[in-house]
Amino acid sequence: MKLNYSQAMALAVRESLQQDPNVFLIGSIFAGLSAAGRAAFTPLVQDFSSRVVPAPVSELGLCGTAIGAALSGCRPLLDIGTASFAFQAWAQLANEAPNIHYMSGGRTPVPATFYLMTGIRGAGAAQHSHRIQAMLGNVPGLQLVLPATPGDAYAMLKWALLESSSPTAYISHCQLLEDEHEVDLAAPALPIGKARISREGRDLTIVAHSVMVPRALAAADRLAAEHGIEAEVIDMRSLCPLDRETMVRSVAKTGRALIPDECHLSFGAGAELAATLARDAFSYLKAPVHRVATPDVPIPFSPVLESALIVTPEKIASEALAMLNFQKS
Amino acid sequence: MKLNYSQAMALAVRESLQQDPNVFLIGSIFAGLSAAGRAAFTPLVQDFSSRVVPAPVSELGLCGTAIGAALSGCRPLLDIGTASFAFQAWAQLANEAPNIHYMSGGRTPVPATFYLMTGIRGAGAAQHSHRIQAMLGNVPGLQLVLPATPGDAYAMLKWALLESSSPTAYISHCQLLEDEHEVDLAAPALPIGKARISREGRDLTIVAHSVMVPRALAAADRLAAEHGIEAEVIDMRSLCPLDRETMVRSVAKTGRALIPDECHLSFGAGAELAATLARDAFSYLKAPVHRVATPDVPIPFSPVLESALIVTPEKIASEALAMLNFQKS
Amino acid sequence: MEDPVKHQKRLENMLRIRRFEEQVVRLSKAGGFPGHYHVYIGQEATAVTVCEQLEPHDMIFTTWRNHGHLLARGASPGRMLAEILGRATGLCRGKSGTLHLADKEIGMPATSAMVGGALPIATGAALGLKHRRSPGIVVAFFGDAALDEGAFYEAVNLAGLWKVPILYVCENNSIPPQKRRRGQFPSSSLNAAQLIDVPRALQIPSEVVDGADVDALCGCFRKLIAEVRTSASARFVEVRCTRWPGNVPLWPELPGGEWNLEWAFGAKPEPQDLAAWAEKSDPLLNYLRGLLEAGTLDRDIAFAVDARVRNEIADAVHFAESSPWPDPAEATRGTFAAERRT
Amino acid sequence: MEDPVKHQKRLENMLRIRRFEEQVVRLSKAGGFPGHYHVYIGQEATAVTVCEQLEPHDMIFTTWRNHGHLLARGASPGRMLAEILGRATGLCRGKSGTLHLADKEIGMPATSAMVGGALPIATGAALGLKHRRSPGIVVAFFGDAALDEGAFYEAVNLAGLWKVPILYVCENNSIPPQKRRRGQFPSSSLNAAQLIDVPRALQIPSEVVDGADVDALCGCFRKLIAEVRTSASARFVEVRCTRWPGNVPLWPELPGGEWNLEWAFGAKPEPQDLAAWAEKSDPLLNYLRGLLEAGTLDRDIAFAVDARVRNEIADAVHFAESSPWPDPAEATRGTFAAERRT
Ligand SMILES: Cc1ncc(C[n+]2csc(CCOP(=O)(O)OP(=O)(O)O)c2C)c(N)n1
Ligand SMILES: Cc1ncc(C[n+]2csc(CCOP(=O)(O)OP(=O)(O)O)c2C)c(N)n1
Ligand SMILES: [Mg+2]
Ligand SMILES: [Mg+2]
Repeated sequence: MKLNYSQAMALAVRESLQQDPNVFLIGSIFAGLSAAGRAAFTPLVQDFSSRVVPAPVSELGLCGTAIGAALSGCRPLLDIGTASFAFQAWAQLANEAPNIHYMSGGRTPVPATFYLMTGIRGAGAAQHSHRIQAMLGNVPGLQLVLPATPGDAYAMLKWALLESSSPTAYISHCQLLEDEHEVDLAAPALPIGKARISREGRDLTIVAHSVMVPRALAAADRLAAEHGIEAEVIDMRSLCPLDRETMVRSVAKTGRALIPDECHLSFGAGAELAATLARDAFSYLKAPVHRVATPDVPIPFSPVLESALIVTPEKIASEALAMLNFQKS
Repeated sequence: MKLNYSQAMALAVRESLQQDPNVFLIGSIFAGLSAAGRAAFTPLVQDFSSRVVPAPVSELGLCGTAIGAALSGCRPLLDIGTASFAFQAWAQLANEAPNIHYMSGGRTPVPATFYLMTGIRGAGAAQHSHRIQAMLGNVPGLQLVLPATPGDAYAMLKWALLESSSPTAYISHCQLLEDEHEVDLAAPALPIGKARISREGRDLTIVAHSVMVPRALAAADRLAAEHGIEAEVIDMRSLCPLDRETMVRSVAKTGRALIPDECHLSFGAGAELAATLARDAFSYLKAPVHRVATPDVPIPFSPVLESALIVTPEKIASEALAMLNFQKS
Repeated sequence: MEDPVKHQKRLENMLRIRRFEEQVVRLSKAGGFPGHYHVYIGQEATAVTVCEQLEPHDMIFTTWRNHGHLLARGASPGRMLAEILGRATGLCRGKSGTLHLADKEIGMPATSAMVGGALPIATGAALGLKHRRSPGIVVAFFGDAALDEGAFYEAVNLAGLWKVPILYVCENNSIPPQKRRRGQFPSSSLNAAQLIDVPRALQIPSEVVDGADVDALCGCFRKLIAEVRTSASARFVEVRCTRWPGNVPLWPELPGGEWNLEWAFGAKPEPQDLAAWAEKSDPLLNYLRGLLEAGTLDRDIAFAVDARVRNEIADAVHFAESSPWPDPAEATRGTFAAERRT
Repeated sequence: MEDPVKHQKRLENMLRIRRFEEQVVRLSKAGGFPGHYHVYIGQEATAVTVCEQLEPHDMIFTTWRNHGHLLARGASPGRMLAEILGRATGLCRGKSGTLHLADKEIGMPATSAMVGGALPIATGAALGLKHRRSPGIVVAFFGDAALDEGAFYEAVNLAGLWKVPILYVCENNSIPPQKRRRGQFPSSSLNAAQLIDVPRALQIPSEVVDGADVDALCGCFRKLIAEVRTSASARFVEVRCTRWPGNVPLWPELPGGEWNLEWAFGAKPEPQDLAAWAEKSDPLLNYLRGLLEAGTLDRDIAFAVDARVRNEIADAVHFAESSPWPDPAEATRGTFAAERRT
């Protein structure tokens, strides 16, 4: 079945609403300004209007209510919208939801899902372009899933809504919402917490997540076509749980790792991945672990300026080439 | 002159208030529950009561007002208090203050200082023990200073209040407030953005910041006394600007790097330091870069549980020993 | 309500909180547990009269000043104290401590120590109960400083918009502003003429009640909780308490030592501020004096109730102090809940 | 106020905004710039009548819907458009775009595109002006959805407590709730009976004014800004605007094409909703009709003013479109300001 990313999410929500009466939605925009997103979610929201709670522009309050609803036995899905708006809700997201189960001595589960649309969306400028996964990664107690494909968008959302008993930040990316793939809904899903080898290769490992996955695959195609270099591409899928083993095993094979990351470079998500490899794959590394990330500046509006900062397939490919030319001094 | 950390901060505030009429305070607790802190700040706040704006429990609003005051030509110092409360103010701290200068095309400076008391304080439990420097490190536009000594506490606060024209998160640590050192107020201060070699050594480099600095020094003493190992200890002092060169130069000499970090391990501040060394010091490394960090769990209340998580001098020393025994497989 | 048994029970419930809190102060001063903490002395009548009106499926949310709410709802004093001391037998295995005491079994699943933190959560719990068509309602207890926080405002607005069954109980124990000294936690720094003006602006029916007057509290909560139940919508109440002198310093004290039942029989406590408080503002003494005057209670029964409660609390202290420390390995367990099987 | 020159000037200022915004819509549809944006058509009278009362040292804060505020305050239309197109000559070197347009020289140092984001900042600017004993005051413009945010509540409370000179101008352009459709941005989802109930609860004197009535606006702002100046304290006003039909869809449209001066002389626009709006709710047409009726203005002058403004805006478009793109290296410059020398 061919599905785009937005359709896959909407289908997961629909099936979850059908399967469990305790699932309901707070807010109902989900896919922001994307036409595909609106097309996918509008009928869903119409069909289940009694299961949708209207949401004022009160991110902090809404995030707390999702937590509270989870405490009273429901499984709410809150649409926070653009990931930047999560900052308004940070006190609840980073200091309430993730602590409750632990603080209760393991008695109180919090099955709430927070929908976030992350990323440099194009003309979002400084305040609407945040990638918040590195920050949230430093919050123990919060699950962090970042599907890169329609298949994962579907399976991970169903898992969060129907199976997980812990708070989950479900992070989609503005630039993925229209991506269309063949999805086999019946196929057993790769477990949450397992990374996927999206492309096999022998020459270097590209450890990607979210929108970096299709860009890494494009870079890998180019490296193969133009330089005969076979890159292995890993889709991390979730940053918490974090599948360190799959990364390390791949680097044990290839000896080189490149980490494209849409976060700002310093203290971005890529830092954890690089630090992990630097330690656990030390003996296998033939070259230093490189990161290609968004520079440490706010995102500017002008398309000319914004595109200077984007981590593109070209930048990934050229960094890979530089790494392959590395000579230990 | 002997000063404890709290006295050093209070002195910096006093001199700044005296030197620049545009400096004023929003909130006036500063040192939380610490007796030394209160002793240092109480007289200051009495002497300058007309320069202190009383602060309700409105962290978000207060953070915004500090930004606004800076825009109208003042140099406010806002007491946010326990670093965990910064989550309430996150929307202003991470998405207003740091963007303004850049978004204005370089025209609008934001000379505001945000005082934060970070760290596992002892019995603060899950909600009052946050270390937020890794999260803030991923926010371009925010300066991040973390003095570890009374001397730096003094000099860095004066710099933020009198010289800097950009927003600064000034992060003290609960466990440092009573530390007393000899301080030479007249000595030229090490520039912001330069790391300090707090102890020279040849066998390995310990890259520390904030409360990890005295603990790393204690570990180094023990390593020297008990094992004849000479550790070099670096005090990073600020995470933004980040002095990557000093770290790399030290590791070029020692060949080994250990990063103690009070952040939770995953996506903590130590990840960036490790990732940097893994790349820029790759050729010098004789062993993988190790981190010793707080495990990825909320901070529990019970002293028995809390202390199981603390990054102590003992843990730092034993990790150093493990590293020195590393054999490339 | 003239049933003496009911009055004795209520007295006992209030006394249980008072005697418990005294032991908390004593244990802290004796080094029995580290860290900052908050006691509920002087506010007991609020928790007790609210909880009298609740049903098992109802939920409660509270703050750092939570001991009284848990006790009034029936939590085990021994397991609470064990938690406050950080022991393995604590309600939360030593992980919450005093600041986050919670007990899911009695409908108190999570306690936030952030000012205003629990208010959106409590509102969401009421939304969840409504979604599940549960007969339950929610009560949220919080301090006056919560009204400084945007979280309060957003939560109350959402409750109004969504029509969810919740009672907001603001326990205003603030030092009158003119008496506030620098360095104390600020509170009641709201520019409203009175706290209830804010929820009223959001069309939440709101009342003020005297926290030292047990009869008034009973009447108020009986009415409001019935309204919340039948209308399935929100109500707000400000309970005005005069801060107990032991709660004025940054760290709680026991001025005048343990509370003395003789104060209900004419004895005068010292120091002066305590005497003034005992004269007018202590809900427990007010209640006792009323019962004695009305002949609903006599001296012997009062002392017997107190003795029973003291024994119970002594047992709780013993249980807590003799409880084992948690296994340090417990520190790294329990961050995530086990997944559901679907 | 019967001075025809003043009226012409005001008309010109309003028309400048309208003609500017039409070009913004046109440029967006033509692919002249990427991304979402918001126009001020139908609200021009508010910005213009506020700015008439301001002095050079006053400060203004606004939102994503900022073009009208900048123009009314005297920003260069050419440099604004260049910014909206992302050019090097833009007010902010192409870094802000439409969402964050700011111009420090005219007292608009920073613009937040977060709902409620600017309100604490504006309040702090007023605090700063007070601290520096500046004669300046602050005006904060924002939409009705800001009242959903805790940031609004905290900011207004702080302004009240601290007594700082600020005028909060809420431009309520919401679609009436019954007309709101799913998928549109929610707004006016406040449970208050009217917006001003909230600032009033916080003891901020508050008023409502009709955003389509220029005389009422003039009177209101003259009075309120004088009050803010003399009392050095806060005021709140809700300006009720009827949303221009072009602002109803998620992306702005120009229903009926460019605004037509003939509509002031009896011609009827299409479609129907635009005609209804032009009849009653367009502040510009209302104002024109009034001036024409009173004889303060005649057809020739009106057309001359419009022609002048159109020329000015055409020049601005030309300037912007012929401006160079920024050097890509500019992207990584300007994050931090240079340190002061002390
Ligand atoms: C978000 C946040 N900011 C600050 C604090 C620190 N704090 C703890 S208690 C308190 C005062 C609370 O006063 P009130 O709400 O009146 O409750 P009370 O303790 O008087 O019962 C403050 C400011 C906190 N816990 N959370
Ligand atoms: C914190 C935050 N949440 C959500 C948004 C998305 N958003 C942009 S405009 C808008 C509606 C604003 O309505 P209103 O305040 O009435 O202003 P208007 O656009 O009608 O002038 C929303 C929700 C945002 N920009 N910031
Ligand atoms: Mg209080
Ligand atoms: Mg609006």
